[in-house]
Amino acid sequence: MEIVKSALEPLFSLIHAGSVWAFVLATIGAAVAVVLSQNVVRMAFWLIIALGSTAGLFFALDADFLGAAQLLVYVGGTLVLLVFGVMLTASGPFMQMKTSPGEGVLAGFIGFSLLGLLATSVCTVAWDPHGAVAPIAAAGYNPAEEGNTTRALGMSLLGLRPDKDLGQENARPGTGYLLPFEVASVHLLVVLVGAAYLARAKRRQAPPAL
Amino acid sequence: MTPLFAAGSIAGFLKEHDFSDAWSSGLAAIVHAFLIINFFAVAPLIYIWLERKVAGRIQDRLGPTRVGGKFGWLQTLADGVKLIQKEDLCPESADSMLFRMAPYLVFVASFGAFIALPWSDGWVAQNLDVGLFFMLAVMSLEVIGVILAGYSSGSKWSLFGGMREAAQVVSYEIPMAICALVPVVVAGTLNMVDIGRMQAGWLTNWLVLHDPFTFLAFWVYFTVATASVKRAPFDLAEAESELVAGFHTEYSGIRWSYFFMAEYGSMFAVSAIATVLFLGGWHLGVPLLEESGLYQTAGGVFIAHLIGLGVFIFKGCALVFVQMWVRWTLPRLRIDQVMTSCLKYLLPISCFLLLGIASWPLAIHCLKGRTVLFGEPLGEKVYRTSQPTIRPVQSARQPGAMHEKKIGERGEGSLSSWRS
Amino acid sequence: MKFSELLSKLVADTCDVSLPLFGPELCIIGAIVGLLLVRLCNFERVLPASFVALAGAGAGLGISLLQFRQFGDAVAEQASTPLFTGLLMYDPFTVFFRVFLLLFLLFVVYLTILSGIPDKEDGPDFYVLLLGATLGMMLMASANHLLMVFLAVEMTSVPSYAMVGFLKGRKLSSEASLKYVVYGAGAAGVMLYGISLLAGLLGAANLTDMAHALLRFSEMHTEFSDPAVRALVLAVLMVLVGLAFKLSLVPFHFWCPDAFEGAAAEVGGFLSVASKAGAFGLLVRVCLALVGPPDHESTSLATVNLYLGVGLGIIAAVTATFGNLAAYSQKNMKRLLAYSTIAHAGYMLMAVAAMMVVLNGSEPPDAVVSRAEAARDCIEGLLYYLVVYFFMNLGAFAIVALIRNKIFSEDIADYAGLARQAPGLAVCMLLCLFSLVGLPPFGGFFGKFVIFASLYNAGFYHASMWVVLAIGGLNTVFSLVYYIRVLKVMFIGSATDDARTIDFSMASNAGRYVLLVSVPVLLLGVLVNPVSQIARQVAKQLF
Amino acid sequence: MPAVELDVYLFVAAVLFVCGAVCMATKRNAIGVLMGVELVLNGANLNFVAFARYTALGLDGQVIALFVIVLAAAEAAVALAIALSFYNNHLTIDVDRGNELHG
Repeated sequence: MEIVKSALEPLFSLIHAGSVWAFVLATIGAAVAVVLSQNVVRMAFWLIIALGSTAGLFFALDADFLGAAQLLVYVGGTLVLLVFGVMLTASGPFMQMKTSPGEGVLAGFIGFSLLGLLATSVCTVAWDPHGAVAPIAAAGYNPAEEGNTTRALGMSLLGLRPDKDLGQENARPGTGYLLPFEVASVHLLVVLVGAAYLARAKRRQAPPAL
Repeated sequence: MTPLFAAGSIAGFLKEHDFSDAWSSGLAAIVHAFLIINFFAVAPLIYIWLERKVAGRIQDRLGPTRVGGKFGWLQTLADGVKLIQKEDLCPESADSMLFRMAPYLVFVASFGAFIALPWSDGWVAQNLDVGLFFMLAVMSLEVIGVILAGYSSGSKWSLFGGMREAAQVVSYEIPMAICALVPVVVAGTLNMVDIGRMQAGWLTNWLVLHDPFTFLAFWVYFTVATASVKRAPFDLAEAESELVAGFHTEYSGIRWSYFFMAEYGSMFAVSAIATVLFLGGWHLGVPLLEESGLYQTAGGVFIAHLIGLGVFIFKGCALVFVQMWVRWTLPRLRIDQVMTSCLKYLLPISCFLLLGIASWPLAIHCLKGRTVLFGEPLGEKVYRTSQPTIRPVQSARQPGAMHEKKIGERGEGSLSSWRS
Repeated sequence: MKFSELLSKLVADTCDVSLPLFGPELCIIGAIVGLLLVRLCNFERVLPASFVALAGAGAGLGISLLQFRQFGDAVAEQASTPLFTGLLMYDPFTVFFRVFLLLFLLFVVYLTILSGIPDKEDGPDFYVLLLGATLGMMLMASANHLLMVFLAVEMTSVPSYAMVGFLKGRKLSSEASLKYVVYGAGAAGVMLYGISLLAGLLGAANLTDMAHALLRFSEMHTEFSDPAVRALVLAVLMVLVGLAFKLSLVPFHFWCPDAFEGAAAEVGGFLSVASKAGAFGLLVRVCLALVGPPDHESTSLATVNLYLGVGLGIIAAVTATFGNLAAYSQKNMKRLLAYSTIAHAGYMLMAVAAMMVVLNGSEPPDAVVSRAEAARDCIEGLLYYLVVYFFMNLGAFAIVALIRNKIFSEDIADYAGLARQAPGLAVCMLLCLFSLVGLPPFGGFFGKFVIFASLYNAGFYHASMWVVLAIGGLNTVFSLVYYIRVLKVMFIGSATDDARTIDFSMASNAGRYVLLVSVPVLLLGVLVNPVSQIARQVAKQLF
Repeated sequence: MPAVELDVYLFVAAVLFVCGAVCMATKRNAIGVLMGVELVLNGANLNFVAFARYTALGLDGQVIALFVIVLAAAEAAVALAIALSFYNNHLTIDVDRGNELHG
């Protein structure tokens, strides 16, 4: 029994850590594929994969609610809209877009240098000193490690921050997000009106040339 | 804490016996994946047979009778074998990469929803805190596969069918999510296991009988869910008897069968959600098991859960049966009627139900002086969980802190067990 | 603190403190909902959409004027109140921008009634977008949290995209809005990425907390070879890219001429003034957060900020020069005004650059005024210029819109002989254009004068400001030429025979409106004190 | 296989950002450009969520990410409506084909 256990250990640790790595690689690969695709619908397909695996990364980062929101709103909503947009504006079947080689090389060069810049600055920061100021995991409110942030998220959208304030005597209460929640709804309303106006069929001819 | 026949509990069980983290969670994941994929593969076989039988009986004929004995048990299996043998065709004018990928997308989306589905008390692959939201989210991805299938076939019938279907499914998602929120407001959690546990005991604890709004929400939810899995009478986009088969016109062989497996999988998934949200989940409706003392021993608990599993699957299948019954009874709606009934009727109704369920406690409060008729009010529940005495304070982000947690603690079955 | 205490604290904070002070925005929101209800209930014939919009803007303006008066009475201690648990900052600066934007909204709505660009049918849609964008701008000027920064920028931009494309049957309009949305969405994305890095590096999203965190950060990381510092600089640059796009600063200006030419003149006027004003309010807030909390001593932070100030100065100089040079060859009046908008954004940015330099440079030994005093001058100059810009630019765009309604053209060449046919209109245009140049005795002159004076003072802190000042002065001369060209066509040129004639009476509503907008341009140049007093008072509370 | 830590997430976010930026720069199709924008926004979101998990930013990061998802949806809706309106006028959504505005 012990022998079997030790023999299979690497395999299982691979599964264990590998699931997150799989999402990491899928995200990167699909993002690159979006850039390289020449067909808009294929771009959309790779974008779906990229954003879907980003949702997987959200799950791995203990942001369960966000992961689900990403899947529902982003992948299931926004991207469907994009694909609809592609189909409504397609001027021919399987529309192709050609990028001239020179342009591609230039874009690739600039992209790699930008990535290099970001990788050497952002990704090499020694983050620990800042992380030392850990958020107060208030009593009973599950800290982010447990993946249970849904209730805390909901409370913060109501303007309450029990995760910060509970059991603490803060002079200034933690930032609640009641205002953006309400204001964003007004924004969505305005935007919907605008989008509906623009997408509606023309009701009459354009005014005579200006 | 009862032992859970789930990833979390398997992992916990193994950890108790000196298995490493990687071992326990990896093995648990494999066991679960195996169980679910088998259910997912076998259920459609039965459903397709059932559908034929139901159709036959409703139309006053016998349905399949030959393959596999008197009732034609093996009819679907024979069909499956036929489909697997068929050539995997890809039309010349199709975008072959997308054409080949689309069925997998649909299949994965439908299959993924089962991750968060509780089969019995705690028998769930991933006890996600946002279980219901996750299921709805994953099932909403199916539509992308449908659009891509329609587009990439390179045929205008497929494209029309795909677009219609996508418009329909995207629209029906909204009232479906809102209706699903109605019992969530009552329960105060998105966790499917918790919602299920709330309905233990007598039939009156089932959320469908909780108040008038949940009662109405159940019917609306079921209607909308039928539409969102593209079943008749809302299946004009692929009405095989009038139009060509919609987005999967060009598909054949095994890829075509993926679409069908996904369709039947989704049928069961939405029915199962309805079961958990409204119909008491795995509970019998009479506290027989609780009274019988089955929960006193570990083995008894297992048997109780096994009975729960049976009850759950029975309820889910019963709802699927209703969907079939409706299909062979009602005539199809026109596509514009499909859209109008969603946007002009079902959506406002579901919004009204959500508003109603939100103000219901207020009304009760005015009449009876408390916010719920029975049980514990949500606000108090939140307040209780936020009391420092209930749970020990977790020391903030100590590496490895979560592995030292006691087995069976809530949230332990969540994704965190295979993290880090 | 217990849960119930938290809850009661939240209710008290929201209902007793925040909501009353949030009144003007609530009026706008009410008007938006009112517009939709009016359409839903088919009251449009009884209650035109424009009236609802006017009422909302008017009510908001009334409340914010009252708030402004309270500041005049009150003592300085309670100058700034964080609203909604610190998401917004309520101080004279906020209220100044609320008054400014709502007054401008009133003017624009009235202009659209006069020129009739959204017809009755489309009215509700147009005003909903207009009010939504104004709401975003008001939030921009009061944002005190990174989320609010992004939300406000989006709330301003997205309705603006739709407004630019509002004349949807026209090719130009849809092209303009497509370009605007594509570049705008890109800039917003880059800005958001910068915001995410900033929030992560500092571990805080509230601008006030950020200022403190930045101080701690600068103590921990001093060398530029430290990746954290590089990341921070990158993040700040990315945030500034987003703001620079909203301000149409070079090199993020290219959308501006296209968008203005394609959009209706009314929309162009709205975007050129209101969206700039909101963005400048936000820029000042972000810059002040970057400076760190008041009364601190941190040389490394100051050095970085000083360079930021100098960089802003350079961008300002380049922007002003580019805008003025590119305006030369324009044939379309709206396009010309777009380039002029770019140039003016450059002038106003100079004030912000001067502020950054003053706050972070080493204090000269023989300083006449204190550091805070000098910074106050900069903000005062910015605010004064904004007020003048309000009238002169709105005047120019309004006249373009009114002329378009008569001759169906916006080409400069078609303005020939305007002075003979409609002398009043031409004179008003002359007032606005001269003020845009910055000739005395118009408001534009004094606005520029204040900004240049603050630049001169900033030169003592860092000599580069003097260079910026010189370029700014030169630009004034450049700009004279192309504005004069327009006037020359209007006053000296003669109309071709087939040109449409204009009958425009100054006694009509439109005539009175034009007078109402252009006369303040003159007044602001002559009677400087009232407005400059207000600007000074507002600026005083910031430092 | 090592555990995935903050720097890996940040790198993935950086890749998303760069891919999005390159996409915006090279694609001619307006909807292609918008897809680039979505990638950039997702890079930023991944940053926020990763920071929420590993740094003092905490829950605020998740809330901001949630709002960004919503705002991105709103932006996409308007952008597509505009693209549709452009297509109705020009019968193409090639950004370079819109060339009547110049000077």
